[in-house]
Amino acid sequence: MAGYLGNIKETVTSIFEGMSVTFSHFVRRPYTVQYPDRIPIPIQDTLPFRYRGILEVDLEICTGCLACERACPIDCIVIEAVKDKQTKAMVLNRFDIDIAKCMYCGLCSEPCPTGSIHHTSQFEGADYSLESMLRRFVKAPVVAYKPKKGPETDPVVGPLLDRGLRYLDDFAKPGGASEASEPDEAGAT
Amino acid sequence: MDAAALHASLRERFGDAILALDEPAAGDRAVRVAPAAILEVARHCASDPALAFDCLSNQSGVDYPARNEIEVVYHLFSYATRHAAVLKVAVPRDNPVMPTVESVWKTAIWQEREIFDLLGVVFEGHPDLRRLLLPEDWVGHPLRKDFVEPTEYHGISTKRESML
Amino acid sequence: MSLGGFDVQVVRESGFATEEMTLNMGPQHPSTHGVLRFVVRADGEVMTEAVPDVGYLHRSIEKIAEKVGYHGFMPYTDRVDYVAAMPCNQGWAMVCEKLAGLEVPRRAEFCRVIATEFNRIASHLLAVGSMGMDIGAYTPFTHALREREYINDLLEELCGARLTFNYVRIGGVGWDLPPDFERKGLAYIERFEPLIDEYNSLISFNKIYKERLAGVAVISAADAINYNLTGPNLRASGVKFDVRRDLPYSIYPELDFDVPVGTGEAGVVGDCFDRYMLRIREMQESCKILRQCLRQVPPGSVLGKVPRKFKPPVGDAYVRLESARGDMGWYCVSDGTEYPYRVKIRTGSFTATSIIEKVSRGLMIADLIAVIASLDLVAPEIDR
Amino acid sequence: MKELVLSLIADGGVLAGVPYAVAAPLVMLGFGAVVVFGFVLPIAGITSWLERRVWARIQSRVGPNRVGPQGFLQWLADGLKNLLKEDIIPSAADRWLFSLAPYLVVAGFIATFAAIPFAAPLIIADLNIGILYITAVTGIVVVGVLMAGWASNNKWSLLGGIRSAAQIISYEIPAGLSVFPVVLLTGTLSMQGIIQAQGWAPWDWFLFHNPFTFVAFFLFFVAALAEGNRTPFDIPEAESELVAGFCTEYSGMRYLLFFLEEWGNLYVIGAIVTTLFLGGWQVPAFTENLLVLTLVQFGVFFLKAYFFVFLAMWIRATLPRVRVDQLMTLCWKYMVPIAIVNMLGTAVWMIVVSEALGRLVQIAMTIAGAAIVVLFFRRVRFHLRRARLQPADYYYSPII
Repeated sequence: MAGYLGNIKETVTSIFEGMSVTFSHFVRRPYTVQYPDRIPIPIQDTLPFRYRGILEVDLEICTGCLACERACPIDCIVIEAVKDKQTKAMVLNRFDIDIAKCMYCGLCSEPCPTGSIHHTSQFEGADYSLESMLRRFVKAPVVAYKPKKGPETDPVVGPLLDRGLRYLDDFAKPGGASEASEPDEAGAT
Repeated sequence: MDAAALHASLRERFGDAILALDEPAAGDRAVRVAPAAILEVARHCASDPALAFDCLSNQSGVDYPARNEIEVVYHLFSYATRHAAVLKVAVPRDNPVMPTVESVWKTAIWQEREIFDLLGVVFEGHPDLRRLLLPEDWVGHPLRKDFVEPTEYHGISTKRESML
Repeated sequence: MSLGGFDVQVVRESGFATEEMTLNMGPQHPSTHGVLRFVVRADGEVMTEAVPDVGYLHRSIEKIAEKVGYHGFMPYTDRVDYVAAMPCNQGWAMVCEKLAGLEVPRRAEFCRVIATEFNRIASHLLAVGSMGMDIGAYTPFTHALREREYINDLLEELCGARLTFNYVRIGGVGWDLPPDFERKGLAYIERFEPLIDEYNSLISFNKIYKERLAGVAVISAADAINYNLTGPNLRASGVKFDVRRDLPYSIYPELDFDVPVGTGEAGVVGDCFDRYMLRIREMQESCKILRQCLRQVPPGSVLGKVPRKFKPPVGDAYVRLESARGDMGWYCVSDGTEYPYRVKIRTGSFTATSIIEKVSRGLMIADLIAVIASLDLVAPEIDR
Repeated sequence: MKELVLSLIADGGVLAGVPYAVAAPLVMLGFGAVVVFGFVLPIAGITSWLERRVWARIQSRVGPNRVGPQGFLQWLADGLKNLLKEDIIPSAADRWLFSLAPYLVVAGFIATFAAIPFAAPLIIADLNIGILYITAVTGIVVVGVLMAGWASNNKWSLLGGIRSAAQIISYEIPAGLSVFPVVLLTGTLSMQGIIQAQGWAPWDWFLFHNPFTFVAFFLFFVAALAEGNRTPFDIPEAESELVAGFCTEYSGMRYLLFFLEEWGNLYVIGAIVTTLFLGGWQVPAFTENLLVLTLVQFGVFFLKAYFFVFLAMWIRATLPRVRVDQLMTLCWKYMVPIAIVNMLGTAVWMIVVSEALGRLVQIAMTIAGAAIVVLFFRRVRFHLRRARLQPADYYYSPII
């Protein structure tokens, strides 16, 4: 009998308690936001600096070293860089990223020497066709960027390089921030 | 318990059924056991109070086409004494048949089904040896090194045109 | 006569035979946590057996490992268990480090533990939230997910992703703690801990909820060990074993935390309620660990020197670590090249699924849902 | 109703000259149509919208707020959408039964409105067996649900249908038995009669009449929730177990009809509880104007009834679902014995307790009821404080 009444008592009190918790939520502000149109600032602007959104390439500072292509575990980056016989400069003929395949792991942007390939805070990538997911960054062959000895003076390249290096600084460096990343022993494959 | 000590004690009991101690350059040392003896060894490992391996932590298979062998690896653990050991059993690739340890550790039911599915090792005496992860009508065992992916499955192509 | 217990009794009079019904539960069923299928044979509401059929989420991750190399496999480990990706990351890094004999910088170990423990809370929140949902209470789920979002925000700040982190690197971690992370983390824990109590008063101690879970699908300690149940599922059966404490790795030996075990507070030791309650207790323990870690992160580098072409010596290694779903085993065979020769991931959900066939006999169909939720199955982790 | 008909056929009325035998059914049908289309259908729809909003607030969400002001027209949009959707009848289903089942369900639910009062003069038919009639016609719903479960030719549906049949039939008993204390006290089964036996003040309500009616109120409400397939007794459709239970195979308008029943039925529950225990439309006689008085009575009755609709939503957002065997245990081991004790207790009470003592008990119980409400809000305040909320976390307005 005690168990019988105890059950009734426990049922009533625990439901009473639960109902008081749910009622207390009537005076709390909802935590969700009304994406995408009823928000004070776009979500993209609220994302942290390290956010790994859709990849972007700043061709102006791409050195054509193919480090990203090699690092990609899923082979969604294809670069064609040839050495111009006369000028001895690398010429980029092709730099394609298949965003449909990309898994946003960030392994490509880590070895980049200039921060040219980097993740943006864009994430709204839905589209109607697979073809439109293919990002072709090189429209016409361009000469790859060659790092200068001194500080960058070009007004276009300078800010881009600054941003790129700042992006790189955020990654952990082997053995601490002071040491540069290891030279790649493999070279171009 | 140290792998060498375990090897010695097992050797003492089972004699030639216990093969050499496997000492790789890196990682864990393992006791090699002849396929036919594995059930007896497993029973002993589980029931012997000094060993008391009450848990089969992991069972996996590795294909070695160069040696023409498939190696089934048993990672044992004892909750009673908190020690671990590794047993390795090599079976020939063309006829990979060995006894099941399901009667000793029930977790082997699924682990062995997975190994059967992915590597094609047949565990004799297993109560329910069916494919686990792959469809029943799948041909081949994908984790074998010489496995070639079929070009289609039920008329569905397994290749996707790369856009790159 | 016990009027108190709601025990299941199936009384079959002779001559009253009913036809057995085969029910196909899943792969598209609202509460099979991903795509998991059960072939249920039921006599009315009472199941005679429930046979799990897995493999709908098999993505051959172990085979992929043989093709992508040691560094390149890290993002794939996120997909092994996307609810708790951080321990998977760490497991892969640990097995590689064991093969190559690498030392991890101390600060990196702190980063790993902080990230993993945050991820453990997030994963347990999802587990206890979906537990409520499967039992039929919808509010706890949104409350749990609300708190999980804050953890996702923190981890996003740490590594740039909310789910598939790819944070840990072989030999360290990919990013250092962002500025002000310690303060934000501590502030979150301050906020989160009272909400666990609120959550308990909302659902955990509810009489209906207790009755639904207490005494259902009792797993004895011997069975749990024999079927190699791990983590919370094992501890709920009364086995006081936690890889973090008993096979210590990383900086866990320096930290002070308890290992909660199932006490059978609502029914029998090892029932669904114990498994559920254990996750709540573990969240509290994780808060304790986090509070210690965040207060004493040492300075220094977070990534050791690891060659880009990582070639561990020939050999094989097996490491175990405590993931959110328990003891996770990583077995890696190296043949000295830059590609792993064989990788095997033994996950907590895999072994937990194998016991369902045994425990489900004689339960009701509604209990099967509770069992799935209480074992905290995550379908991709079963299939890999 | 009779006065209304008489006034209409009197000289100068709209139906002047029509014999009473013809006018009475006409007026009833007309009023019935107004009730169904002007009240029942919108109330079911609005309840669906409100339920989603209430849920959302409890769950820290916003809820539907895009169609119309605060999403108020969401129910119309959903209704239209479902009307336009393809009506799929599975090829293996029993066509006739499958098509018929939703109508049976809705018919059983709408028929209850014939005996539900809205105000002193507003009731379609003040049957002298009113409460008995309502208990009886809700039984038709079971037939519809069972039919839907069977005709779908789907195992999940069948399980849902069978569960529903077992559940509703079992809970008829505690529901019926908890009506008896009130019937004993009033000596009538008529809905208006029961209301007239109470007063406007809380201490005149049967809820606070004596401890037995107080318990009967909770028993009846719980049993009514179970009959209405509401959480914690929503096992026939148990989303996480049976996919969608008996309505798994339904789509479009037929699917919507089941939910029309579910949401509309909430109001029926509220109305019956209000009638039996909360004094119905009783208001102080503050005016002579019959129209104003009727409107106020209607408003009071509606608010009381709708409070229970809100309570059902709130319960649904709080409680988990019971298991089938626990449902039966709760019914047969707990509710039926207690209901029988209640009935006997009320009978004894009526004989033993003197009027003066009864009056004292009524007042004491009213105070106790108020104390429970106060205690409740103290717990709410406790939870708010424990959550360590910042000022920004508080938000009192329902408008988002």
